[in-house]
Amino acid sequence: MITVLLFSYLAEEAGRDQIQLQEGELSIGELKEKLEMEYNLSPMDQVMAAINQEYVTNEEKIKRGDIIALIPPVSGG
Amino acid sequence: MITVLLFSYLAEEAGRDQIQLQEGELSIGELKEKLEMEYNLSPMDQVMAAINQEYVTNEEKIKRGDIIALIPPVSGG
Amino acid sequence: MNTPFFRIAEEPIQVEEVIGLVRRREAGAVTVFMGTVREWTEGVRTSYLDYDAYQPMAVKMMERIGAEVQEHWPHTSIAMAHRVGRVAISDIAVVIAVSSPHRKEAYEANQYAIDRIKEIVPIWKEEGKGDGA
Amino acid sequence: MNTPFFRIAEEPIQVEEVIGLVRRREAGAVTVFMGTVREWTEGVRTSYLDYDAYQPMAVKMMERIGAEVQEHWPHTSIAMAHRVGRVAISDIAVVIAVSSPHRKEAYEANQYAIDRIKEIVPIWKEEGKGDGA
Repeated sequence: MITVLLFSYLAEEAGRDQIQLQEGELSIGELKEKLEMEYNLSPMDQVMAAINQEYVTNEEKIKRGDIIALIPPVSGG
Repeated sequence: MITVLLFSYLAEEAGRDQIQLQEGELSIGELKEKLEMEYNLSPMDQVMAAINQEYVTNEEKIKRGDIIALIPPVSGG
Repeated sequence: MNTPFFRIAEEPIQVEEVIGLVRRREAGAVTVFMGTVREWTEGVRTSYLDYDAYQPMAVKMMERIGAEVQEHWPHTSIAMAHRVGRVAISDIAVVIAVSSPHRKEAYEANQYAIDRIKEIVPIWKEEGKGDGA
Repeated sequence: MNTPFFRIAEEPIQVEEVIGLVRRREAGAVTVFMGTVREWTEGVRTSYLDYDAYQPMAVKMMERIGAEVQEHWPHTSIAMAHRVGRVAISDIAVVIAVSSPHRKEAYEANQYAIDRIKEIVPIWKEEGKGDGA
């Protein structure tokens, strides 16, 4: 199982801030596409991703137990 | 009469922080030379001067009643 | 997960406290940046901002920025705090304090830190459209 | 001769007070510079510094720097205070606070102000060679 955390407008669009998924062997890019479709989310070209609190690229493979964060452009400061 | 204010090492060298002079019609450059000699002060090439709290050049003429400040390189901040 | 030096704050940030963390006898210069909530931006009025963070990662990224600063400017010391929750006009969203033997490094490191915060620290603001009540 | 915004201080400077002078609803950024007395400079130990000023002119020159800042960065607000008298290690000799809608100007104006203070404000420091008592 993997956990996906959603923030900012992604959480609003999905209507939830956390999603659990059974499948593994997905890349970050594949995960984004899957969620865009299933939850009708805005295109995630500008959305960064982190696995276990480290930024990763779209090519990174997700492993079982990973916590994925989908991070829209940040606007702190 | 003019008043000359001395600061920092100039005051130490002169042994006083204020000098009254009777003569007028001096330029700042002439005043510096005069005081260097009379009080045996270090050469004042790096010393700035102000008349009535405004910086002036060595060419500036001093008028009666002026307050002159001889300002060694500043070191505030 | 918070450390005193890299902190997500649920309550108003005390600037003096953040400054106090970097004061030391070797320092001749301290620079402080405070990001405050601005009322007007290009003719649009803000009532307040709500800041949300992915907190553990936000702290981790602030620590990373601290490490980057240490690497580029080895003689500096840095602390930062970022608010989450509702922040009113004029109130402080972020504070960065840097101390250094000399002032040039203190300015540079401070400016670098806020630029990096705006790039990599997972915090989002949402405009308050109401009256802030 | 002192004004709240451009001040020679005989007593310890309260940073929060100087910052308070420039806080306003239009500001999104506040930068603060604090010059503190450093214990070691190139291997030489300082016990304290004595600052002396030509006070009325020092205030006048600080006001001039404020006017220069207003001219170069019209949307900023600035305040500064400089200590005179004996200042101990780590204590504050000078504080400059600048607020601005955006951070770039706040950094630039602040750095400009301290550079100019070190050029034109008639203040001199003398190294304390004793034990500061």
